[in-house]
Amino acid sequence: MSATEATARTMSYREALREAIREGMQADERVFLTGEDVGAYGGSFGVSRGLLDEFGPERIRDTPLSEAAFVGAGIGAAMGGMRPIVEVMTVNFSLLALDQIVNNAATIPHMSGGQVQIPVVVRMTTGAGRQLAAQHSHSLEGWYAHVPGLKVLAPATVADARWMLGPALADPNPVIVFEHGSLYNREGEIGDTAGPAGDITRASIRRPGRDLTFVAYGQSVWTALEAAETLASEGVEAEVLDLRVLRPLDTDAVISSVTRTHRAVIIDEMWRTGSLAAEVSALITEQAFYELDAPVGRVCTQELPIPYAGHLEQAALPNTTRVLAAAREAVGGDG
Amino acid sequence: MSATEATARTMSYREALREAIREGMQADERVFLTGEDVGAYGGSFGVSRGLLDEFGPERIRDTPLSEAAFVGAGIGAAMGGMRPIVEVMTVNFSLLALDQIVNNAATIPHMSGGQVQIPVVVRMTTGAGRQLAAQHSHSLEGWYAHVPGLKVLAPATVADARWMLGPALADPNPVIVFEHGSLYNREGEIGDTAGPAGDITRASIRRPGRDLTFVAYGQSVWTALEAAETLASEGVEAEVLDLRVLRPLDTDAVISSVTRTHRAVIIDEMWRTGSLAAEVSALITEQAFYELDAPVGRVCTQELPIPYAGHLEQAALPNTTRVLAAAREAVGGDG
Amino acid sequence: MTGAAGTDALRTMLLIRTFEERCVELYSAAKIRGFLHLYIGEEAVAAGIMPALEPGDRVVSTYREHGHALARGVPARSVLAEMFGKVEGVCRGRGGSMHLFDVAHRFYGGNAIVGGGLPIAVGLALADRMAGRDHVTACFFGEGAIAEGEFHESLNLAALWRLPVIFCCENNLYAMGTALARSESEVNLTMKAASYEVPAWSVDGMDVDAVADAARRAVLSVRAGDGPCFLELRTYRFRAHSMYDPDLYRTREEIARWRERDPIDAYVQVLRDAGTLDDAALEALRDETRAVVDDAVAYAEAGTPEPVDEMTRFVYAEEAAP
Amino acid sequence: MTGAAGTDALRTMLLIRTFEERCVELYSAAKIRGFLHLYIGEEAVAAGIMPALEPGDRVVSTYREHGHALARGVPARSVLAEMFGKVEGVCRGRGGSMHLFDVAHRFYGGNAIVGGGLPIAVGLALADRMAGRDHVTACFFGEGAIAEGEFHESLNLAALWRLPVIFCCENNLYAMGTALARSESEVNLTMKAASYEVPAWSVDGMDVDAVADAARRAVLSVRAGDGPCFLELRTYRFRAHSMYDPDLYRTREEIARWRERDPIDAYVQVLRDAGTLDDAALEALRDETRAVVDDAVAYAEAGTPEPVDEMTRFVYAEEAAP
Ligand SMILES: Cc1ncc(C[n+]2csc(CCOP(=O)(O)OP(=O)(O)O)c2C)c(N)n1
Ligand SMILES: Cc1ncc(C[n+]2csc(CCOP(=O)(O)OP(=O)(O)O)c2C)c(N)n1
Ligand SMILES: [Mg+2]
Ligand SMILES: [Mg+2]
Repeated sequence: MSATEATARTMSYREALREAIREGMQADERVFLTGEDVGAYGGSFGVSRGLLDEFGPERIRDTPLSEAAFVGAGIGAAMGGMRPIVEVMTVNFSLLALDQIVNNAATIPHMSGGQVQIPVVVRMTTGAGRQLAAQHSHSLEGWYAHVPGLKVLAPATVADARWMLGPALADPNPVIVFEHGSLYNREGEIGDTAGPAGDITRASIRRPGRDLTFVAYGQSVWTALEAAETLASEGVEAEVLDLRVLRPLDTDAVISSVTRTHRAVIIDEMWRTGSLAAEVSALITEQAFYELDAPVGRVCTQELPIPYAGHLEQAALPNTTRVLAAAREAVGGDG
Repeated sequence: MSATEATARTMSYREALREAIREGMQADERVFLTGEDVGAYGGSFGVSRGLLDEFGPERIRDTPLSEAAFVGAGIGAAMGGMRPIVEVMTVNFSLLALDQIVNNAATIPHMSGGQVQIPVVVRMTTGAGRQLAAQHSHSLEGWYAHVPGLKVLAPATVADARWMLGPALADPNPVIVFEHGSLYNREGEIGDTAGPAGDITRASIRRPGRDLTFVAYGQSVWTALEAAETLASEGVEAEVLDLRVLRPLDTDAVISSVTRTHRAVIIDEMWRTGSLAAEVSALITEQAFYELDAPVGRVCTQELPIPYAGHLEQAALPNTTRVLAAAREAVGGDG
Repeated sequence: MTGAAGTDALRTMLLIRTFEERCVELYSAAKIRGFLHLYIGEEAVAAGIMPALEPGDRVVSTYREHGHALARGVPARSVLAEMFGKVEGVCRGRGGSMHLFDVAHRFYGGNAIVGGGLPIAVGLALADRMAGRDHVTACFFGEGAIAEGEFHESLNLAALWRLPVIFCCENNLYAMGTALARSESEVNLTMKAASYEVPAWSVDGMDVDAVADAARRAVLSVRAGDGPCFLELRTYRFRAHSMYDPDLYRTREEIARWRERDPIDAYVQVLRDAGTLDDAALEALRDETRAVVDDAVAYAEAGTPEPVDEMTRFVYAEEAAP
Repeated sequence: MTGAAGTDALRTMLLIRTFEERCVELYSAAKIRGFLHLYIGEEAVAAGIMPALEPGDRVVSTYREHGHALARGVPARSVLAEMFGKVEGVCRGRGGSMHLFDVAHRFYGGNAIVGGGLPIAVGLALADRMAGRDHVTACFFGEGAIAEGEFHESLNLAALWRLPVIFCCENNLYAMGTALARSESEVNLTMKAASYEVPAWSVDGMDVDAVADAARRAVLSVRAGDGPCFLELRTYRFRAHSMYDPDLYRTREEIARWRERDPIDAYVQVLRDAGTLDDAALEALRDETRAVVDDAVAYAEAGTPEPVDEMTRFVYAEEAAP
């Protein structure tokens, strides 16, 4: 990493995404960006600002409000040899395109007996925390991670935002990328080469520890790191495992961490019932049951539509207080 | 139950549903049935055959192919005081209506601060097993069970098909009912009163046992019962717990069974990653960890779009062979 | 409109304008959070449509709905308390700016999914029709929603079943940064309605009298059982799409040109010309609306946050539906 | 069509008819399973459209697509082997009747979600346009699909972007049991296209020459870059919707009336009248198509089931896309 560090630059998650898109477009003329307001408006979260001027309206292609059609068109364009990056403003609206993603993108490669490849990248904002109320605050990553045929990424760091897109574009499969809405302004350092951030198969240990494993992804990684700091001051060393790739899950990384720490708490902004955390918990039980010194804990969003009022929203989300409580229970709860 | 048994009648699951709909419509003129081909065609799976003649086209209301609009209209009609039963032909097409169900039906009662109730019942066929290929074979019950604000039912028996609809219609919340496509022709006995089949809050033990708990729902209940028979001949007594209600889950029933048997295998036709089975496994770990003598097992659909070819489809689904293997592992695997 | 009706319409527009201008300040002061979509410039639409409705009629709206709510009679205090996230808000602080529900005023949201309210409106109208009630449902949405499948499915369903829905399309020329011509291949929106045999009128949405006339006609036809109507209300939003929008996609000149057609200024002139408004009366109206907004702010400020342990109330209904 | 083209069209129609009549037998014999949707009665559409396409052009279809596949040149053996669930099938038995893919013939399915293929077609056309290729994409769907939002979103997108798509609407008057008038408030389907400024022709789909003419015109216009076209092909399915359909929703008389317009009988007459077909030639064609179908059956019968442990192949691509 030394060479990389030498030229490390600081930028925001938003800028990192933009640079990644720009790089992808420069490298391969089959790459284009499409979605609502990616062009003239600059992207609803500002990710693509400036790209219209740079690449023109054919390749920075604004769409009408038609999630099913433009996601489906991205899928079709990928079948036709292009490398589309489709931006769906938020996961909430992606429900309108789910038919295309689940019934077409995920099935056709297999259903056609391998004749068709669908190298499309679908990016979307996910998550709550900004008082946008119930219809703008879903976290449905686990639904996408449920579907064979899809790959699902969740960059949590600026470096991942910068470097995961390249391999996603190179991947011959449909790749769904979740960008948590609270991350766009986060600043971070990136190297001038991809390094481990350019891998889209593996989870990453963001903080090593021996007493407990926090499994998290997206924004929750930062919640976990914050909780880990507090725990460290209490003498408990929590490992923070950032899943990064939600499908296929890097099960080995989870199991190997838990096999070392013997305790796990999963942090996930989905509602608890049927969360991605449930899957991770089930996997740990299946593959590391005899290693566990305590039940696997989950800290998820409480079971309600996310309320607008800030104090209610914060209480509903997996905040540090709740994470710490779960961690202390896991650590205190020797079997 | 003795009075009930005296007048028990045999009918098919399909007929049981039809009788339940008829009863609901007779009892309350606000009840109506709507969806694609529920009228002139008789229902794509024949459930509503004859009802058009009986109730007329206002109350047996055919719709165009517009899943979003007619499910949304059902939601709106419920807000307006009606008691709609909306039939979505299959869960696969329900993806087109998911925006309405998740963003409207599930959020508005809470988001309106309790001003609005949405007493709609949405019925849909689910599951694979009939060589209908990938786009007609999804099992996405767990997705609906993930969503706060919804109630989710999965009648597995003819009696449940007959008696769960009444309480679903009486429920002031949106209720989603999953009918597995392989069940329509199943024959069974029903009493002339609802009995326990008229409850929509609790799971039901379909076969008591002491050595192992099979947790299942829908068609998988029958797979579990079949496997339990085989196991019995080997001296292993498996309990078969039919979840019946997928949201809110009857956690107590699961935990109390596992607390008695100390072993659990969950059977679920969803793909394994992110299945409803994952949630049940996580719950057991959380609430009965110290009762477990073996890791919780899962038998789910393998991770691929369901293939058309019969032998491949059967191999992909949670068949008896795979269930037995998991059960034997659980029973053999004392910790 | 003449006489009191004219004054009422002006009062409504002034209230919306004053209310929202205050919202901008309150947003800067972080009293209001989340997304805030202003209706400023479009007031004549809400103020023109609502008087045509009866108390039993229903309204379905979008995330840009302060104007609709206020014009429908939802109290400014309850709206603002909602935007403050207080339990005194119409939705107990659960909904915020984008989700104003007030069933007492037959106001059914506040929907933040573009096009998402249309099927609901169809359903409400269906309920009224099946129950033999002669209510109509007015459903608001922007021209951007026309590209969404849910728009088409809803129009077809309402027309096929001859339901009493007035589809009120607020054509403010932009969907966020997307100009109409970049979202629709056919920009004559009444053609969309025609393709469902739904009668449609295109109306100057900056002229409250024109809107009111069209609304009356539409309500009459719809209430008579002739099936749905489609109104295109040509208007313009003077502000950015939301507080996050840098507004880079339209020219200052264009905005200035439309501001010259400010619906409030225009209507003040109309009423003056008709001799039904003088300086004193206008000042009194301004004072009155300012007082209403002042009161709303005080009320919202004094409101209480919902206790956290009440948070999950109403996820499921607390009692059986009536 | 004249000369060889006419004979080819007849041959195509005969092949489809013979193939599907055999499918019915094979379904009864449980050789074919799942859903089976027959094209019988609608052959003139596929046989009329396909000759207008070049080898590089693309086709997107529905679950009722045997006719489209065969007319496009997908070998009957590979189609039938697919329906037998054999590895020799176009999709190695993974797709079955509803999902015939054959990329060599630019045949992109076989989509069993009504309306689900339309966005894909738009995307394929977009790819061709962006890559500077002058291919066109023909997209088939039934009149029932017009009520789906995906239809409208796709038409708008294709028109807005002037993409080379020919939207081929097979109006067989029913969507399962739902007659057009009960699914569309406006039954003149070309009005739908008009609302997107898409040129539309309504064509007698029982007359293969009429279809071929319209197809040629459409391909010409679309290939020239004039944006999409919409063809309404008025036809009728002689059989039930699928093998499960009790066909209760239409009268025997209606079916009989349409059968009198059998596109094959009609075209035989046309060719006879033109002097390009005699009894012997017809018999030879019948023998030829029967032989093709016999061969297909033998091939499918002799095919091999995919080994179970190969089942998950192609869930993810085995190698990087080219
Ligand atoms: C389905 C969906 N897609 C995208 C968005 C994001 N979004 C919110 S408002 C808006 C523009 C809507 O424009 P229009 O319908 O014209 O209404 P206006 O805001 O102009 O009143 C967009 C794209 C959304 N809320 N819902
Ligand atoms: C989205 C969706 N809804 C419902 C169905 C079930 N279904 C299959 S075919 C069909 C009728 C379609 O009619 P049409 O589009 O006219 O085509 P046709 O079958 O007449 O060729 C229906 C309702 C489906 N496959 N997809
Ligand atoms: Mg607009
Ligand atoms: Mg049809």
